Amino acid sequence: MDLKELYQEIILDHGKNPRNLRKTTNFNKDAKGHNPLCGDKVHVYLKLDEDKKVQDISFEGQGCAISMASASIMTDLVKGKEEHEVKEIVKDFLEMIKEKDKLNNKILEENEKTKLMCLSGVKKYPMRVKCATLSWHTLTSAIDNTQQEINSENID
Amino acid sequence: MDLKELYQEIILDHGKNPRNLRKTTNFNKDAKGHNPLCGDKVHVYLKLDEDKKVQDISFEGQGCAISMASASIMTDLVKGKEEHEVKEIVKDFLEMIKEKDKLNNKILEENEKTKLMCLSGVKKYPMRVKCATLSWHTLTSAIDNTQQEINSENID
Amino acid sequence: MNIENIKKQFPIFNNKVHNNDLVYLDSANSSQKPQVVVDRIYDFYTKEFSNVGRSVHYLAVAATNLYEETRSLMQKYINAKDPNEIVFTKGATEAINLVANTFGQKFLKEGDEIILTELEHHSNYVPWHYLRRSKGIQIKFAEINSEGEISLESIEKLMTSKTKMIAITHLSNVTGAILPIKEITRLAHSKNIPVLIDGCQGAPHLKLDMQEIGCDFYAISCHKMYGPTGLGILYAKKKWLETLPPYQGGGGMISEVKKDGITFGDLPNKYEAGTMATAQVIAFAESIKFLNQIGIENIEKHESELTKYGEEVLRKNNSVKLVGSPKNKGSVLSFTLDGIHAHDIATILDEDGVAIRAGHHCCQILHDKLGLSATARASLGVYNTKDDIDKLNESINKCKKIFNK
Amino acid sequence: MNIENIKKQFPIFNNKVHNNDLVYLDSANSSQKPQVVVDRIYDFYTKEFSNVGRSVHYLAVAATNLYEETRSLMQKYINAKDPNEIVFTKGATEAINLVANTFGQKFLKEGDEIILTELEHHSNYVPWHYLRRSKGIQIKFAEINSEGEISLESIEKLMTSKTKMIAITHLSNVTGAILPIKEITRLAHSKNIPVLIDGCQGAPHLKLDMQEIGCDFYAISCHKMYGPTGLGILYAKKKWLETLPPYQGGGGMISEVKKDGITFGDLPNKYEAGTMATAQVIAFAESIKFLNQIGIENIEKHESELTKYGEEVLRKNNSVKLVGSPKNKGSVLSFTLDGIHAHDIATILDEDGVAIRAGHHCCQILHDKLGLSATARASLGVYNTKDDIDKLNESINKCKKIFNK
Ligand SMILES: Cc1ncc(COP(=O)(O)O)c(C=O)c1O
Ligand SMILES: Cc1ncc(COP(=O)(O)O)c(C=O)c1O
Repeated sequence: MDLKELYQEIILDHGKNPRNLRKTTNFNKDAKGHNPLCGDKVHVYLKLDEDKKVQDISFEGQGCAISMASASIMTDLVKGKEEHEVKEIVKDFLEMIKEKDKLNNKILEENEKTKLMCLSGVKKYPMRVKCATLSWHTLTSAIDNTQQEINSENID
Repeated sequence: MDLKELYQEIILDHGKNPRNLRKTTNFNKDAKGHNPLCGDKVHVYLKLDEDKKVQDISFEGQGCAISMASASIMTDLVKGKEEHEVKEIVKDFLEMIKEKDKLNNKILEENEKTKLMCLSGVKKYPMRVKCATLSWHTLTSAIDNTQQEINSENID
Repeated sequence: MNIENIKKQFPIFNNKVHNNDLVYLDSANSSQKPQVVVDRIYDFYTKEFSNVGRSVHYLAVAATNLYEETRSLMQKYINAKDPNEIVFTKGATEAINLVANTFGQKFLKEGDEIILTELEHHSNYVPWHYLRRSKGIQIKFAEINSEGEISLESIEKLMTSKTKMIAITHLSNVTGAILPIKEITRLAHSKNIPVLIDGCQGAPHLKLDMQEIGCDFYAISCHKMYGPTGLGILYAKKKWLETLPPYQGGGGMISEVKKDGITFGDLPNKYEAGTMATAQVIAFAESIKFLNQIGIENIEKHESELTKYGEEVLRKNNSVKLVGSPKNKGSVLSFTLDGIHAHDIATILDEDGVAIRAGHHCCQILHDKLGLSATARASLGVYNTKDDIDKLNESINKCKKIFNK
Repeated sequence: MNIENIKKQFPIFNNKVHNNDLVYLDSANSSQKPQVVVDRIYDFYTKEFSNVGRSVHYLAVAATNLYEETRSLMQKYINAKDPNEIVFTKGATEAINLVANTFGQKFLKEGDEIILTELEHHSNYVPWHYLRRSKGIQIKFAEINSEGEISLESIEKLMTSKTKMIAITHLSNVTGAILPIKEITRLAHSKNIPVLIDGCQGAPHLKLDMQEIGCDFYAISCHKMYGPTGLGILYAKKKWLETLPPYQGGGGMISEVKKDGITFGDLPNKYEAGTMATAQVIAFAESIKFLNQIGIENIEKHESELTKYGEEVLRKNNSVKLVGSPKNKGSVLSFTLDGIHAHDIATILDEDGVAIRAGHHCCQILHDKLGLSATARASLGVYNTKDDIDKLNESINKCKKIFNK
C-alpha cells in the first residue's frame, strides 16, 4: 500500500522529533521558504567555515510530517559537506523526487542514500511533493544568497 | 405564416413612407427614446393647445420597418385627441402588445383600431416587441415631461 | 424528494476513489452537481446554444429568455425586491471586488473605515485591502470570542462616525459560526452604514430572505450551491446599482458610445459587461429548482442534524480537537489532531475515499489568531449522511494508528 | 478529420429551427460547440468534479492537473514562451479590463495617450475610457480607409512621445479586416510602446504565434473558439504579469495575509483570484484538441474560400451592399440591403433558419463613421459550407420580395 511507503517509520520519527530544529548561532547564510497553499514555512540557517564547508545547518518552521522529516533528514545529511557537494546532493535529490529511480551522487554513503530514499514515497502523491522539496529549495536559496523567499507555488 | 402577419402591407407602407416624420415647429413637449441593442432612435414632438388637445405630433428617428411604422401609425391616430385620451390609447396599445387579444379603448374608431392591430403581428417576435413600443413609451415620456430618455432595455 | 436518497441524484457517487466509495466532505470548497444541472448544460449546448441578448434569431431569443428566467428564479429564491437586483458575476470573489471597487471609487476617502471580522475569507479582505493602498482607508477586524463566533457587540465596538461599510461573512467556512447578520444590519443601518454579506457559505445551506435581512449586498458562489463553476451572483439593492459607477467595461453594458464619451446602460446590463457565462446561468436555474424541490428548510434540518452528529462523534474521539464551538453553527467541522498535521490527515483520509480539505482555507487571519498553521475541515452538503461521518471517524482513527497515537 | 463533414461533430445541427435546418451564421458572436467539448463538461461534472488547487484529495489533485494541462495546451497552441503567460479570465472583456486597469494604475498619468482604432469593439474601448475619466489620459482613434481597413500609417500618424499603449483588434468583427498586427507591433516596440491585441475574432480563425507576433497582450474569448461560455484567456508577456499589480483580490492569489498587509502570489495565481471556471477550463482543452485535429491551416483555407464565395454571391445580388472590402479579410460578411433595415432582415432570415446578427455589433464608433445605424452580419465558422451561403442569399431574396424590392 502506498501510504505505508509514504509514512515509513523513519519519516514518522524525523517528523515527530526533527533533528536540527533550532537556529544556528552566528549563521552566515539563511533563506526562507513558504507554501502559500498549506501555510507550511521553513527558515534554513547555514554556517559555512572558511573552506566553505557546512559547519552547522539548522532550520525553523512548521509543517506536515513529510516536510519536517525532509528538512530534518536534509540537515543531518549535508552537515560537514562542502558547499559544492551540498549543491550536488540537492540537485540529485530533486531529480530523484521528480523523475529518477535512485540517487546518483557519489558523496553520500549508501546508508545515507537509503535514508533519503525513504522520502521517495511522496512521488505517488503529487500534491505532497512540494512538502518534501520546500526545505531543499530553500537551502539552495540560502547558499546562492538570492534573498528571495522560496514560494513553493513556483517550483516543481 | 407569421411573417406575413408581421410585415403586412400597411406596415410596409408606413415603414417606407412614415407619416409625420418631421419636427413640429413650436412643439411644447418632446422626448427621446433609444434602443441600445439595435441602435434605433426616436424623438417625439408634441404640440398641445390650451385645452390639452394634440394640435400636432411628429417624430424624427431611424429604425426598422416595425418601429417606423409604429411611430407613423401612432402619430396619425393620436392627432386631435385630448391628452388623457392619448394616455388611454397608449396604455391600451401597450397592453394589447403585451398580453391582450384586442384593443379595448372607446376613443378610436373601429377602422383605426384595425389599423393599430396590424402591429399585433409582432407578438410572435418577442425581440421585436421593443421596436413596436419604443415610440409609444417615448410619447408617454413626452406627455409626462419626465425629461428622461427612454431606454428600451428597461421597458417590457 | 426524499432527503435520504438525495445522493442518488448526484452521478459522481457512482464512481470509486482509490477503490472506495467517495465520501465527499469538501462541499464548503465546492459542491457536487446533481444530474439535472449537468443534463441542462448538455442539452443547452447540444440543442439550444446561442449567445444572449444580442441577436434576434430564434436561438438567441430563446437563450435570452432562459437567461432572464434564472434571474427571476434567483430573485424569488432569495426574496429580492426586483429581478434587476440580481447581477451575474464570475464568482463571489468578483462580486465582492465589484462592490469594493465601485463603492470605493465613489464613496471612500482617506481615513474612512471599513469593518471586517477575523473570520473573513481572503476574498472578503483582499478587495478592501486594495482600497487601503489606493485610498488610505482603515480596515478594522471584529474579534472572535473563544467559541469562534462574532457577536453583535464585537462589531458595535468598532463602529465610529468614519465607518463606511461593514463587510462580513454569513457563515464562517472554518468555525461554522453563523453571524447575526440581521441584527448587525439593523445596527449598521441605524447609523447609515451599508452592509455587505459574504454569503458563499450561507447561500447553499440557509434560508435567504434579502428583504428580511435588509443587507445592501450579498455575494454568492453558484458552484457551492450545486451549480456550475464560473458563476457567482451579486445581490445588491437597486439604489446601489443605480448609484454606483459601472465596474468592467465592454459590450452589452453601454447605452451610447461616441469617440469622446460613453453613456452606460441601465440595470441589469450596467454590471454585465461582455459575453456572460450563458450556459452556466441557464443551468443554474436547475440548481435553484433542485433546492426548491427538496426545500431549504429540509436541507437546513438535515444538515444541522448531521453537523450535531459530527460534533458528537468527533468530540468522543480523543485527540480530535474541534475548531470553534459556536452555538449557531453551519455545516462545517474543522478540527486538528494532536501531533498530526492537517495535510497528513487529508492524505491518509483520501486513501479511504474520504475527501476533506487541509490548510488555512483562505482564512490566514483566523488561523494566526488561533495559533494554528493549518486545520483539517470536513464540510457537509445535502448529499451527506451519518454514514459519511462514521467513515470520517474511522479514517481519523487510521491516521492515529499510522502515527502511533 | 475531413472538413466537409465537420458539421456532424456539432450536435446542434441535428435540430430544426422553425422546421428548417439551422444555417448558423453568427459565429463571430459565439460559436457552436463540438460534441467532444460538451461530453468533456458532462464527464467532468459526473465523474471527476472537484475544485482545483486547494485540496489534496484525489479528485482535487486530478482536477488541478487537468486545469494546468489546458494552460500548457494553450501555451503551445499560441506558441507562448511560458505556460504562466496564460491567464484564465471570465472572457475577453475581462482580459482587456484586467490590462487597462492594472497598466493604468501603474503606468498612466494625465496627458498620456492610448491609440485605438475606429474598428474597435466596445470591449476594447470602454475599459480605456475609464482611464480617460479617472486619470485624464487621451484616446486617439486610428481611422479606417475606404475599404474598412486600418493601415500601419494610420497608426504611425498618431504616435507621439506620449503614446503609452496601442490597443487594436486582430480581425474586425464588422468589416472583417485583418490588421497588420505584426508590423504594428514592430513599429510600436521601436518606440517602446506596448501593444494589446483584441484577438476575439483572430483566435478562432487564424494561426497564432505569440512569439512571432511579439505583442505584449492578446485577449481571447473561448466561447468563440468552440469552447464553453464564461471563459476567456489573457496572454501576456511574463515581464508584464510580473510587473503589473494584481487585478481582482481573493482566495488563491495571495502569498501571506496579515491584518496589516498582504503579499501576493506569483504567476499564474496572482491573476486568478477566487474559484475559477474549473469545468470550463478543463473542457476547453477539448476545443484546442479539436482545432489541432483539423489543423488551423485547413480552417483558414476553408473559411477564406467560403468568405470569398460569400463575397461573390452577395456582390452579384443587386441591392446588397457589403460593408468594407479589405484585401486581407476574415470570415465576416456584413451588409446592408437598400431600404430594408437590418433587424427586419434578421427576422425574415430567421424564419428560414438562417441565424445572423443585426445591429451595431458593439461597434458604434465604426457605424457612426460609416453613417449606418445598423448592419446585418453573417459570420462564418468551421462548420459552414457553400450551401449555407446559398441559403443566406435565397433568404435575402425573400426579404427583397416581402419588401417589394
Ligand atoms: C472584436 C471583439 N472584441 C471583444 C469582444 C468581447 O468578447 P467577450 O464578449 O467574449 O468578452 C468581442 C465579442 O463579443 C469581439 O467580437
Ligand atoms: C466564505 C467564503 N467567501 C468567499 C469565497 C470565494 O468564493 P469564490 O471562490 O467562489 O469566488 C469562499 C469560497 O472559496 C468562501 O468560502
